[in-house]
Order: sequence, then structure tokens, then C-alpha cells
Amino acid sequence: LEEPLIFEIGHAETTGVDFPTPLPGGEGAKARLAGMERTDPIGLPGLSEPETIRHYTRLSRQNYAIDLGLFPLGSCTMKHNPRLNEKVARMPGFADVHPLQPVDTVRGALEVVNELAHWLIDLTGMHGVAMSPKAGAHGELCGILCIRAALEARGDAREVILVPESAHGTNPATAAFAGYKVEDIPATPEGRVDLEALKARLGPDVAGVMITNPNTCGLFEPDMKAISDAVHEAGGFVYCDGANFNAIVGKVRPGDLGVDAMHINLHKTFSTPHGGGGPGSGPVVLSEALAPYGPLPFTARDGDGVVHLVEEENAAEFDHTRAFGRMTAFHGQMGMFTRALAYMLSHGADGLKQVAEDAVLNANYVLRSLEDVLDAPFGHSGPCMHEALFSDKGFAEGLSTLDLAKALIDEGYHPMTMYFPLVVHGAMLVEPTETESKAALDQFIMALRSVAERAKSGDESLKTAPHYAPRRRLDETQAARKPILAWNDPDMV
Amino acid sequence: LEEPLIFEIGHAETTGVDFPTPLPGGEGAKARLAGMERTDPIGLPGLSEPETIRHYTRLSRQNYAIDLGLFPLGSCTMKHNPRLNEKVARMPGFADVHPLQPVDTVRGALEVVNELAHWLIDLTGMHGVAMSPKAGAHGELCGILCIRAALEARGDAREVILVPESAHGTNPATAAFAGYKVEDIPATPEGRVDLEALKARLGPDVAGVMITNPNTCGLFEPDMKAISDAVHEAGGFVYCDGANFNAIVGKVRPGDLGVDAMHINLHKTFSTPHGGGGPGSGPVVLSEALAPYGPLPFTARDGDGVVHLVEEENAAEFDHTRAFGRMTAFHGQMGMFTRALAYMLSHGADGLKQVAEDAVLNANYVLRSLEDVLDAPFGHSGPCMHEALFSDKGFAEGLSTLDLAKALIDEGYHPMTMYFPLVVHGAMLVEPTETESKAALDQFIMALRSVAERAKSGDESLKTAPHYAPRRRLDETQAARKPILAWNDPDMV
Amino acid sequence: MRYLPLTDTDRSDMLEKVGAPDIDALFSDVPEEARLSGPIEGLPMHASEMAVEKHMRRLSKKNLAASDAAFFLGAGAYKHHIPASVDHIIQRGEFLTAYTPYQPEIAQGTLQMLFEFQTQVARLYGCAVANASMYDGSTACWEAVAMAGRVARGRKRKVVLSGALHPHYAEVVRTMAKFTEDEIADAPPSLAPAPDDDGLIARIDENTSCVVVQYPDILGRLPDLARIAEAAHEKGALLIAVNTEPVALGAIKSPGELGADIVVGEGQSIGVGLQFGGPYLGLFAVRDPKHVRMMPGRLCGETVDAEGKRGFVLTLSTREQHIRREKATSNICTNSGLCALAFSVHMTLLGEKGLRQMAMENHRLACLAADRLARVPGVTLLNDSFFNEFTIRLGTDARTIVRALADKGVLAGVSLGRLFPDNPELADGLLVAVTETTSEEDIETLASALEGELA
Amino acid sequence: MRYLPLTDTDRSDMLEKVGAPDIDALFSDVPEEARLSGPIEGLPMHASEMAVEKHMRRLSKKNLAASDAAFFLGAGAYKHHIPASVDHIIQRGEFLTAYTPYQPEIAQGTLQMLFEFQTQVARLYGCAVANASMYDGSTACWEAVAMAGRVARGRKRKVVLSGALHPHYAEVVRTMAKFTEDEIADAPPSLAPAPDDDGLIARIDENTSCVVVQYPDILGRLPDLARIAEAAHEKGALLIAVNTEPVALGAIKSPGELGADIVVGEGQSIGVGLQFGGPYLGLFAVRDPKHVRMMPGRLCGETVDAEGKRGFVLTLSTREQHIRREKATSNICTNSGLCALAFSVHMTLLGEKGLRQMAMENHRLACLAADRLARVPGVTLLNDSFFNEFTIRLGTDARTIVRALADKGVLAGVSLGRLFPDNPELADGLLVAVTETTSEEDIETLASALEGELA
Repeated sequence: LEEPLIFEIGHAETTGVDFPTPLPGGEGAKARLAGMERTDPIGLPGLSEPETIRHYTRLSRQNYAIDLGLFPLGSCTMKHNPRLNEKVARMPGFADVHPLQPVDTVRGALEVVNELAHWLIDLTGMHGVAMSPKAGAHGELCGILCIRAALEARGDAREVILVPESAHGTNPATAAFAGYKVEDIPATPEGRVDLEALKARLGPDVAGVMITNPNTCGLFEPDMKAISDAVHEAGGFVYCDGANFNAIVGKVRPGDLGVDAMHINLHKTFSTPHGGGGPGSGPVVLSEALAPYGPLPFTARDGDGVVHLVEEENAAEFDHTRAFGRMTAFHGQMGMFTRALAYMLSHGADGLKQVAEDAVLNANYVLRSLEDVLDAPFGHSGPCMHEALFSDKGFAEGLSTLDLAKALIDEGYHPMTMYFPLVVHGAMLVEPTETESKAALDQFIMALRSVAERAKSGDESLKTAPHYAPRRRLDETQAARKPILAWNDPDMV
Repeated sequence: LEEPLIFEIGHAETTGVDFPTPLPGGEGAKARLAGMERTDPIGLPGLSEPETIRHYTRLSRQNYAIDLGLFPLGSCTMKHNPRLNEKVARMPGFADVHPLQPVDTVRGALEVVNELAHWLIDLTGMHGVAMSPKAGAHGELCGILCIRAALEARGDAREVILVPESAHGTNPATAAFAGYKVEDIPATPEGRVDLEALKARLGPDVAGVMITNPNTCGLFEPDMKAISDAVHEAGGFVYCDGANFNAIVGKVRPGDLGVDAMHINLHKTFSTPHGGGGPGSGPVVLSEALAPYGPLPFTARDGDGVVHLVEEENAAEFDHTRAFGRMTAFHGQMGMFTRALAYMLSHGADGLKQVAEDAVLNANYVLRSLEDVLDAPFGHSGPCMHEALFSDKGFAEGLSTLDLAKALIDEGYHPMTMYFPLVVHGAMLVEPTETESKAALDQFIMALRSVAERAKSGDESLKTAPHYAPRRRLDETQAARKPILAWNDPDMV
Repeated sequence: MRYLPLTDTDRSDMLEKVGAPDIDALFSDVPEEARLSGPIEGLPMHASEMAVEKHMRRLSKKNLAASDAAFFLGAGAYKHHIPASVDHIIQRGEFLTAYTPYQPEIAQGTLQMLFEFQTQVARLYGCAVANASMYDGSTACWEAVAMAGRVARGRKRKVVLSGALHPHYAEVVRTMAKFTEDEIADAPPSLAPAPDDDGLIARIDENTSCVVVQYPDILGRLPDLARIAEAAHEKGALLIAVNTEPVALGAIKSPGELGADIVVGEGQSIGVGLQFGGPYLGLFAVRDPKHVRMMPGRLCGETVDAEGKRGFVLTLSTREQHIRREKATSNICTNSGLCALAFSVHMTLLGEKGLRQMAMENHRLACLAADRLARVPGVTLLNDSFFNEFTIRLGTDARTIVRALADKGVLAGVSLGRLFPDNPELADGLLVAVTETTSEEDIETLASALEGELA
Repeated sequence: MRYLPLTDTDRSDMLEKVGAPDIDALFSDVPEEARLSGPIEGLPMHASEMAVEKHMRRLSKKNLAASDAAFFLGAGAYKHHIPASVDHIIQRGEFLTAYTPYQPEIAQGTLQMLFEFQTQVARLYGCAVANASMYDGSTACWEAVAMAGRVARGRKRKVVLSGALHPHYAEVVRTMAKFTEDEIADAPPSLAPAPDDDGLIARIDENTSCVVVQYPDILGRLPDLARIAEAAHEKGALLIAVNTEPVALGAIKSPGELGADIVVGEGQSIGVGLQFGGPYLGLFAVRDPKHVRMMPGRLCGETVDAEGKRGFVLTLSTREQHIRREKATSNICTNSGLCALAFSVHMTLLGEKGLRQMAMENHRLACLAADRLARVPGVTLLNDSFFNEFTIRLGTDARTIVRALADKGVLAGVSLGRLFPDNPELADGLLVAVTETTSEEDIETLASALEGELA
């Protein structure tokens, strides 16, 4: 059964919410709307509660999700989302408090923020943390703005940010958004940042570098400390993209490698649900050099152990007058903080270390189980971190990474990350995460092996895959050429 | 992907629950298990939390459910289950209280039971209610035991219960379980109880009758009052099966028709979820004659408005020494009471009347929309109540009600009730309920019309339906002949 | 009305289609004098979700939730920690709003779950076959007694109950037996450190269809099931073992292993929660597969579909009421499906390792509590043996003490006076249950409160 | 470790397969001196679900939940009743644990929902096209300013902010503008009964890329958007309307209808809840379809699949960072997906009828509250016009009063002193929000408490 749109089944006069009949007349009923009363129809269809539940339940069943199977998206870290965290986030003292309540009525909430901040600082070996960024990309912007503020504070305007060509698209976009010119750093044939090329480019115009470590080829940058030292020596700062922190949490602290700022995607490393595209949360840990520039608001514990909210009003009391400003209206993603903290407390320091170890073990297991049928361009470089990178080398003429990925859907799996990183042709980046069992990996490996063999032997049916999904391949070109971005009643067209 | 059994993927050493490592030694650790320590393996596989969520999520998707579509099961009343009720049932003051807590610590819970009891009494026009029965059939037993206790109290042992041939199987089973002989009452060609035949059979050996009204043919018994009067005159009692109360709630009160006892399936009329087979809840409303014999425990409000729990200990204080005993360990299905009460408060007296009206309107709409393609044996008797009855008359040779029902699965619907009531050949009993929209009914009618036409034209593909369900027809004969009722490790066989 | 999708336009269109002038025309079979013209008087009109939620929350807050107190109640219902994922699963619409799986092609989710559940229960109980669940422990107990009567083909009419069977369970059996005319042989319980197995065995005779023994018993003690089984079998009677705390079976031998023929019990501890007494989960299993066709309740079995794929169906339904009517083995026509799911999910999360750890943690804390409470002046510990629940004697009516402590936010346990109101000699007994949710601070709170009250 | 499925046996089997002697061999790229040998010090070890839940519950209880108080806070975040079915839907694993719908064949659930959401938002705002959501209202506001700069192709560098724009929103714009070098023209708000539309219009000039006006404004007043739009368009500037209370748009004309070019706002009121400030839901729409390709954020569009069936995809991604990198319209790479779902479900339940009823109920109660509070000695009502939030003046520092009332369990509103710490002349203002969750008793409680405090 195809599920119609709410606009096709709902009615303006139907509602799934009952309101008391308003008292007619009465002193309070006088409208004070300055003559702006909305008179024309809005065009919002309503459904009764049974119809609503059914509509969304049916829609949901057209989605793939972690709860249904392995999600091998490299660099996206789709891991299990514990249900305890959902329960915790809904406790009334967290879910039902207003951001502007008097601080004495929200001390417990502030303690959550502060406790989480300290976990993040301890796990990364950094000095401070900006909690308010709303997502990873927002955190990147926050980190870059800290760098910019620190440079301006010393009267040292610089205009270039260096970004490796393997970086996530958000890195250059962020740097540009913050007003920087972006320049590429090349990669070595082993998939690492070319240290010498980087050193050669450093100079008084370079504000900093944005490095992803582990990088998007799934490899740890062994020269990280040398990179940091060189950048610092040249007067710049080191931004580390924390997207892949899951691979190293508890095993190595970015602060020990000279990083100045790093955002942490709470959903990747600390299991807040992805939700079909958000909401995210991107706290940014900061080195001693950058911490004074972190944005408002944030939390701080005083000598008596009381946690305070530091805002414009009281920044001076907390010696934080150099804050570069404010990134968002309120205090950040509380609903994600409670989940992430519950996750950290559940795992503890020992469990988080195990997370990294199992994530890396699972990825290497996938790499070594498939390198005989799929080309692993950096397989010879040694172990990978939490994701295994393959290329389309050896595929039959006319078959692409996309075809293989779509065929994987018919095997019951979400495709892996495709065509990223850009440095590898037809890249396929597979990240199983630590929450997959060996049995689940073995089944996935078998499926991927089978489609890989079909891709190499030239099985043309791959080109029309998927065949068993709720939809066949969708016409994305038409969607972009003649965009239909809202429903229009066909009877009215 | 086929979902394996937990025994095929789990391990004895895997667990999805963490416990603190027990303190070694210590005064408390001495085992006082009388030498009964369990030593042999139990054979219980464990799964980690991610594996558990995935196993049950995948399993769930092999089910049909109200949340996915219309559920036309006659007499089973599969209606929408409001989510507010789920939330209410989980409030800590209801979900997290022990049945034996001191009554001063559970007054609110007792008020729920008492408030619900009063709704049930008012809606049925009865005198009292036994709240503890755990399900409809348990309630039937409770009602029959009340009748037996009342007869014994007046020294009048009677041994026969009369049951119409169209009755639910639970009716004769219950009467037999309570030690009665069961005799049939015939039906008229119009699908009603044969009043004259009933009167003829009444006598000093008849303890009572068990009538379903509206009956299982979907018709209201217009002679109900006359039946009650005749039974009472003969010294017996009238038990009414309340399974179909949904059709008449708010429109007529069984107490006004002379009923002495009636169970109410909370899930049918008052929307507690069916849960794939339970738990149910079957409070029994009682007439003035039977109320003194109702079982313990129950609740009662005193003159000061305080609600008490009446148990063995204090039955005398509440003038209830004639209770026939106790049907269950505690006080009934609290988790269902909270849901049902929330539902009643939501609908109110006006909404419940509308429930009955819409349920009956929907059923008549289905009846009249399909009687040209499906034989409606009592269609000429006038309007039906909340369910429409059809027969297999006119099907092509070799095709049965079962075939039509299984073909309906391929159209995206759960089959209707089949081969019940027994008084109609190849019966199909369709109950849409009041929570279906006209659009949903129209779509269902179209689907049923199409399979009915195929059944009449002799489409052989019906015999192997369903074709698009998670399973084809299952071999029930083999299941019963060589029962496999637990998993045995094939490696151990 | 948020749950009713029909609009007024729909209603008049549909009335026209069915040829009725108004809605009351469809109720013409209801005698006019009985037909109600307006909403029933004395009841409120419809209310918004917000208003209903507020009302129910107000009632909820008038109760003391177990988690808000130092909590020690047991006696057949135990407070355990239930993982959040259990509730997540049982709220999946596909489980919550599904019907009884009579159409197996579109109910494999529920059916496979039941098959797994039956296997888990059978293994926990040391039995061959378990059914798909009953209403609760007390009704399962009665069904076991009725089944024993069927096994004896009505030739044995005596049912021997242990005096230390949960008094509510015994009362349910007595209530039902009044109508089946079985003779109930029971004995008052006595406050002894160990159960009176000898006295029980002495009451078994050739006319006995079954012996019903609770394990651990209502006072927390462990009877010698193996010895009782032997004695029962010698007289041709079945041993029915009743267990109200399944967690115990992670630490002590299963009743099946010790010779019980039918094992029944309450499954509430695993996955279900307190809920003021219901819905709970009746467990029912038989040791000998030859007794399967005498069992009450639903059974799920493995089979294959038309393509040979493994699948599951409800089976042996010729025992059941919808087929056999008055000749059915029971009138039961539901199981406790969603509670069985909760049990099965929780048990799957636990696994053997988790269940054993949970049991040992319960026992460890119970030992700690027993020793601590025994040091309170005026308190004596009754039990020689126990798992997570034991009896202490206070030397004064425990009901009074329980009520006094409740006023201080301490839910101290279940007084034997409440359970056995007709036995004044038990009145100074207090049943104390301890689980993994009990903290050492809770134990200290109870001990201090008792010290204060008994001083 | 309950979230980690690998057993120790699995681990050693797998290490063997990958040819590593131990797990540390897989971390050989990490310089040995930086590699940590054991768990990080100073952090606790793993804990049971029960222990974590207890800890978090303890922290939760240290807060005063809005539902446990007479509650009147607004200023960009509103407490509304959210139907229970909204939370049920967003907890479906298929929505909760799905990824961004880049693989449309297996993400039609999320995609169709987003298409419906976009349409709902566009209609609510009176616009042609809405995107699939942003982080929150304040960042959406900044994105709108940045977009206006793109529309002006960098040729206009002045951004005119209304003084009655939420100060946190203004601060976000100011923070970001520091780096884009836009000139921000704003003005302090004044405690006048109506917004200073004239003053705002006077600040618009030929170099102005956009004018940002909140509607209703931070003090609850209704600016004359149509007039401002006309003035802006005359100078070639775009009007950006900011709405922080979508419920208002059930009662008052949409910004698009009144001529706003970009409409942004906070969607939290519908479906999302308070959550101490996040996650919230940024709404973003444009009136003129020709501006679509300048928009930031994700867009979902309709198309067909290879069989011609209707389907939905993320589209126009050439605007986005993962394709365009440093040339993207924004660096944003998420939307607030699950919050958008919550919004869309709640809006579907409401429908036009429900939204209008909800709006009128909010307004009715707000009128009632305004009139009641105006009768408190010492209190003056500022607003000529308002929807569900208005400003009262207390004649004394409102911050002190708010804190004093909080101690009595009354959350009286947001003091202007907290919002505008640098403007002492606003310090006696208190912003009071009233919604359908406010009872008449709550209003009376606040009025009496104020009477007591101001006496």
C-alpha cells in the first residue's frame, strides 16, 4: 500500500487535538491583535489521532535504521542508541525546564552540562570546552572563530586556513564562512597528510590548519604531533575535526598531540541518536591558548562546588570577558547532553577505551575479510582505524561504486559511504562500529563479498538495483531541474 | 533477511545487563540456599542490548497491527489505542506501587479503581462491579460463580446453563468449568435467540442463561427484556456476554434490560491495547441481586469520601461477608484500569455515545457497500450493529471463506473473523470499529470487493494466498501432529 | 473528538448510503423505552488530552512510588530494575496493537517471540514444555490443580496444599474448588525456621491428585522439593511447584530438576514491574511431554509454510474453548501476551550470565539485610534458608509497625497479619524482600527505623 | 559491557584473522608516548543501567520542572501541551535511529515527512518554499542575514536590526557579522506600548541588504510588518521576519502574506518542548521561489523512481557543503530532523482547526492574565497589542522579584534585566507568557504572589 500525503487525506476541519470550547465573550476574550487577525485559510490539513499514528507508522517502515541492521557508513559512525538515554532525556527535570529559569531552579541541569564538559575535557586532554554549538559543523565554526579571535587579540590578522584534500566538506565551508581563504594540503600515497608540503606552506598568513584525525582514509596521522609543532611554530593554530574520535577515545588524547580546538559530534562517539538527520550537538574542546575566547554561555563550578551559568551578565565575574560572542540563543543541546552523559557514565573510562578497541578491531576484521575481493588502496599501510577504505578498481566496465552500493540495499543493508574521501577513485568507506557482533559482521561481509564479485564479473542487474526496496532508483536530476519543494493541490493547478 | 531465534545467535556468556561485581567474601556473601545451588547450565542465551533491540524490532515487523491498518475482526473490536493511555499507565504512582503497600500510601491508585468502577456501573445501569477478573473469560467465570453463589445462598441448587448456539466458545467452557451442564438455545432464521424455545426450556433446573447482546450475528436482541423477565420468573439469572458492548455504550444500559451480570472486555470497548493476545481485563458488573456475592478484593468509598480496599480482613466492615471468594492474588489489572479510565475521561459521556454511533454507522456502511457482491444472510433483517455478517454463498466451487480471507492479506489487510458464528455457513464477520475514517473504509471495501469477485469467479490463485506476506500458508496439521513447542539445539539432537 | 475520524459530512454521506434518515434509525432494534436520548447523566463530557493527563497525574501523585521510598515489599510481587529497552520494545505498535496471532502469515513476530518465551520458561523451570502464559501466578496455580484433576481422570479428589503457599493463591484454589467439589487439605503455616515438609508428606494419600508446594515458600524458606516429589509420586500424586520469584531460579535448582510435575509461577519479576498487582504474568510448564495435551492455555509450535520455510503457529488448539467449547481444558482465551514479551526481552538481555549475577546480587544483599536486621534489638530472624526474602519476628503486631514506618517513607515489608488475618499467632511476623534495587543505605534506613519503632 | 556485543572469544578469533598479536598492534600508528596504557584517570569505571539512571534522576530532581510550578516563561521558548502520540512516533526506531536520507530508496519515510514538513512550514509562514529545518531560531536568523548578503551579491553591507529583536538572536547576528564584516545597525529597545516602526524604517538606506524584524516582537507587541516591508522594498532591501512563537500564526496574519521576503523562526512550540534550550527547531522559508537556490540547509523535493512511482529526494544539494565545499551557501550539514518530525506530527494532529483553536485559547488566557495582572497595585501593562506574551512594568528591578517568586514555586516570567543586562532602563520590565497549559488558578497564583511581593 502506498502512503498518501497528509494533504491528500487530511481536512482543515479535522483535528486530533481537543480544546475546551472557549467561553463566549467575557472580559478576557477581547482580541488585542492590532487588527492582524488571520482570516484566509492557512491550508494545514488535520488528521484524527488514529489516522496520524497510522500515517507515521507506515512511513517509518520505509526507512532503514540502526535498529534494523548494520549501517556501514564510514565517518558517520552509526552505532547503537541505548534506550536508557532516551528515558533519561525525558526526565521532567531535564525535558521540562525553560532555559531562562532562575539558575537556582536549574542547578541539576547545569550540573549535567558541567559534568559532561569535564568528561569531554578529560577524554581529550584539553583545557576548556564550548558547550553551545548545535552540531558538528557549528562546532567547527566555533573553533575557527576562537582561532580568529585569538589571532585578532594579538593583532595578528591572518587570512588562510589549510585543509587537506581528504577533508569533510564542512571544513572548507566553515573556514570560508568565517571569512578565510581555503588552501588544500596534498596527501601522500599512503593516505596521510604530506608533512613536508604542509611545512613548506606555513607562514605568517596561515591562521591554522584543519586536520581530521583519524583521517577520512581511516588512518591515524602518525605525524600529528610534528604537524602541530610546525603550525604552532609558524604562529598558527591546529583545528582537529573530531568526527572520527570514536576510533581513539580512551586510547589517545588529542590534547597530547598539540590540538588547539576540536569539535565532538556527540552522536558519533557518544551515541545520541541520528534521528534521520539531526539534531546534532557539537561541543568544542579548546586548548589553554584558545579557551579564553570561547563563546557564551557556558557553565563553571565555583570553589564551593556550585555550578553557575556564565552569560553576558556575569562573564566578568568568571574572568571571561574575551568571549568572541554567542553562537546560539540558549545553552546548547541539553537533550543531547543528558543522553551523552548517560552513555559516558554507562561505559566509564574502561568501557570507552573498549569502544575504541572494538570499533578498530571490527573495521580491521572487515578490511582483512574483504581485501581479496575489493581493492584496499591503503591496505598495505598497516592496520586501519575504525573504518575500512576500498576502491572500485577491478570492477567490470560500466559498473560503479554506486551500482555496488545500491545492490547492497537488496541484500538488506544500507550502503557504505561512497565517493568519499575524494582522494580515492570510487571510494567506499565502511565503518561497522563497535556495536556490531561478529555474527552481524560475518553476514555483512558475505553480502558485500557477493555484490563485489558481481561487480567484478560485470553483472548488469546491478545497474538497476535496488529491486526489492520501497523505491527503485529515484530521478535526482529531475528533482533538481524542476524542483517541487512543497505540495500543491493538483485540483488547484 | 530471516530472523534467527535467540537460541541461534545468543550465548550463555553474553549479557545485555551489567551488574556490579559482587564484593568477594564479606559477611553478607554467605549463601543460605540450603544446599540447593543451581549448578547445571540453564540454557538461557543472552544478547547485548544492540542485538536485542534489533532482534525484536525485526520480529515486530512481521506482525500486522492496528497501527498499520484496518483490523476487521468481528467481535474482537480492534480499535485505535490512544498513546495518552500508555503514558498514564506508566506514571510512577501507578506503575511503581506494590499491591500490598499500606493503603494510606496508595489512595490515588484506589481512587482510580473506584472511579473506573463507577463509570462502569453508570454506563451499564448496574448495581456493583467486581474489578479483579483478569480477562473477559475470567470475568465470565466470575459472573457465573456469582450466580451459583446466589442460588446456593437461597438453597436452590440448579444444574443447567442455557447458551445460544451462536455464543462465543468461552460461554459454554465457562459454564462447564463452573460445574454446570450446558444446553443450547436455537436461533431464529433472523439470527436472534428463539424466545419461545427458550421459554419452553426454562424450569427449576435452569440456573441461568448466557446471552450475547448485541449477538454474534451483529444484531441487537430486541426481545432482551422479555428474555430477562422470563428467566427471572423461572428463578434463574441472566448473564450477558459484554464482548459487543462497544456497539451500544451510551445508547442503552444492560441493567435496564434485566441483565444480572456482564463482563466488560476493557480492550474492546475501552481501548486498552490487545498486545498480541493480552493481557486483558474483565470487570463484571452485577445487579442488586448478585452484587453481595462478588469476589474480594474490591474498593469502596466511605461517607467521608475516602476510598478503601476491601479484602478478607475488613469485608465485614463493608457488609460484604457473602463474597464467594477470590479470583486472583491481587486487585486486578491496574495497568488496564488506568488506560481505560483515561479513555473514558477523554471521551466523556457524549463521546462514548458517539463511539457506539460511529461504530454502528461504519458497520452498516460496510454492509450496504458490499451486499451486492457478498451474501449477507441477515441483511434483510434491518440494520446491523457494529459488525456486518456475510456468508460464502455464491463462491465458486472449491473456494472457501479461508481462501478469501488469506487473499485479503495480499491486499494489505488482516482477515475478518471467519467461520464464526457457527450458525452461518462460511461466516465472515466484519467489524471496522469507530476509529476508521471513511477513506479507510472505502479503501477496505474496494479490496474486499475485489477478492469477493475473484472468489465468485473461481480465481484459483486464492487457494495459495497469501503470496506477499512474510510467510505463505503454514502447515498447522504438522504442527499439531508432531508438536515442537520448544527449541532444541539441533547439534544436541 | 480526537479518536474519531468521521467528520459530520462523512456521517451524513454514509447515512444516505445506508438509507437511514438518522443515526437512531440504526438502533431501531433497541426498544425505544430503553434507548437513551442523550449522554448518560452524572458523567462528565469529553475532555482534552491535557486535562485528562492532569487529572491522572494528580491521582498518581497521591501514591508513594516504590522508587521514592526505602522499599522492602515482596510476597509474590518484587521490585526489580527493568532495562529501558524492554519498555521500548513493548511499545512498538506492531507488538502493542497486534491481535492474537491466529493468522500466522502476518503474525510471525508475536509467534516467534512466544516460541522463544516458551523455551526460556521451560528451561528456567527445568521442564519440557511451557505454555504461552496465563493471567498470573495465582490463576496458573489453580489451572495446575484443575489439570492434575484431569490427569487423575477425576478419580482422585484431594488436593494437598502446603501451609506455606501464598495465602491468596490458596484462597483462589479454595474458591474454585468449591465449585469443582475437590477436597482441599491444607494446614496453617507455622513460624518455624524451616518448612514443615514432614507434615505435608503425611497428608498425601492415595486419593490425592496433587500436592502444591511453593518454592521458595511464602516465608522465604526453601522446602526439600525432591523429597516431597518422591513422596507424592509414591502415592500416584503429581507435585505442583509454585514459584513467585523467578529470579531465585538463577541461584537455586529448578523445580523440574527436583521432580516437580507441573511448575507454575508468577513471572512479574522479569520485565513486568509492580503495577499495583496487575497485569502480571502466569507461567505454566510441565516436566513430562506426555502431559502436554492436558495443559491449559495457548501453545505456540514450530512448523513450515507452503514454501518449506520455518514458521510458527498456535497449535493443539483442540484443547481450547474456541474449538472445544464446554469440553475445553480451560475457559481461558487470552494469554498475558505483552507481559510475556516483556519477560522474554528482559530474559534475553540477561541471558544465563546476567540472570545468575542478578540472582547472586539479590541473595548477597538479602544476606546483608538479614544479618543487619537481626542485630536490631527485639528482632529475630526466622529463616534457616532463604533467597531474597525472609521473615523476621518483631515481638509485636507487625501491621502497626508497617503503618508507622510508612508514615516515615519506609515501606518495611509485608506483615504476616495482612496476609493471614485469621492467624493471630503469625501477627508479629514481617516478610522482608531485598533485590538488586535495594541499596545498603536502604537497609540501614530500615534497620534504624525499626530500632526507633521497637525501642 | 551491555552495549558491546563482542565476546572475549570473538576478540581473539578476530585478532587472529587480522594478524595482530594484540589489540594495541592495531594502534601502532599512534605514537607510543601518546598512547594511553590504561583507562583515563580521574573518570569513573563502567556502571549498571540502574546506577546511571539513579544518578541522572537525582540530578533531574534538583530542577524545578515547569509543570510543577505556576509557569510564565517565554522569550523564545514556550511551554505547550504536546500530545503523547508525538513522542511515540519520534521514538520509533525507524525514525530515531535512521541516518540522513541520502539513500532515498530506503529513506522514503524520513523524506516524505520532510516534504510534508516543508509544506506545512511554508503555508504557516505564507511562503513558497521552506527548507528541511535548521538548528534553531537564532541560527536560522543569522543564516537569513547571510542569505540576504548573497542576494545582494555583497554589494550591500548594512543589516538593520529591530531593537525589539530577541537580544540573543541579535547577539548571534552581531557575533557572526564580526567575521563577515557586515555593518549592523541596531537600536536599543524602548519600553513603549507599540514597536518603533518609524525609527526602524528611518534606518533603512540604499546600502541595506536586509531588515530584521521580530513578529510578535521580544516584548510581545505586533509591529506593522506590511508597512516595514514596503519601506524595505523601496530601498531594495529584503525584509526578514523572525517569529519565535509559531502558535501565534494560528491567530495573526503570516509574515509572507504581509510581504516578508525571508521568514525564519523557532519551531519549538509545536511538538518539541522546553528541554532547557535545546535541541530546538529552526524554521526557514522564502516567499519568492526565485530565491530558492540561495537558501541554506537541506531541501527535500518530489520526483519519480525508475518505475515512475512518486518519491522524494534531498535536492539542490549543489548549494551544500558536501558538494560545494568552500562555495556552499552555508556550512550546515545537519537539520533538526527529529524535531522537524515532532513538529510535523503535532501540526498534523492539530490541523488548521486545532491550530486556530490553540491560538485562540492562548490569546484568551493571555488577555485574562494581562487584565488580572494590570489590577495588581504597582503593575502596569505595557502592550497595546500582544498574542500570548506581554510586558508588565513593576516599578522595581524585575530580576529580584523573579528570584523571590521562584523561591515560592512561581516561575513568574523572564525579566528584561536578564535579557538586556546592559540596559538598566529596562530593568523593571517583566515578560509574561501564557499558553493553553496555564490555568486560571496559575494566573491567580501569580497575581497574588506579585501582590505580596510588591506590597
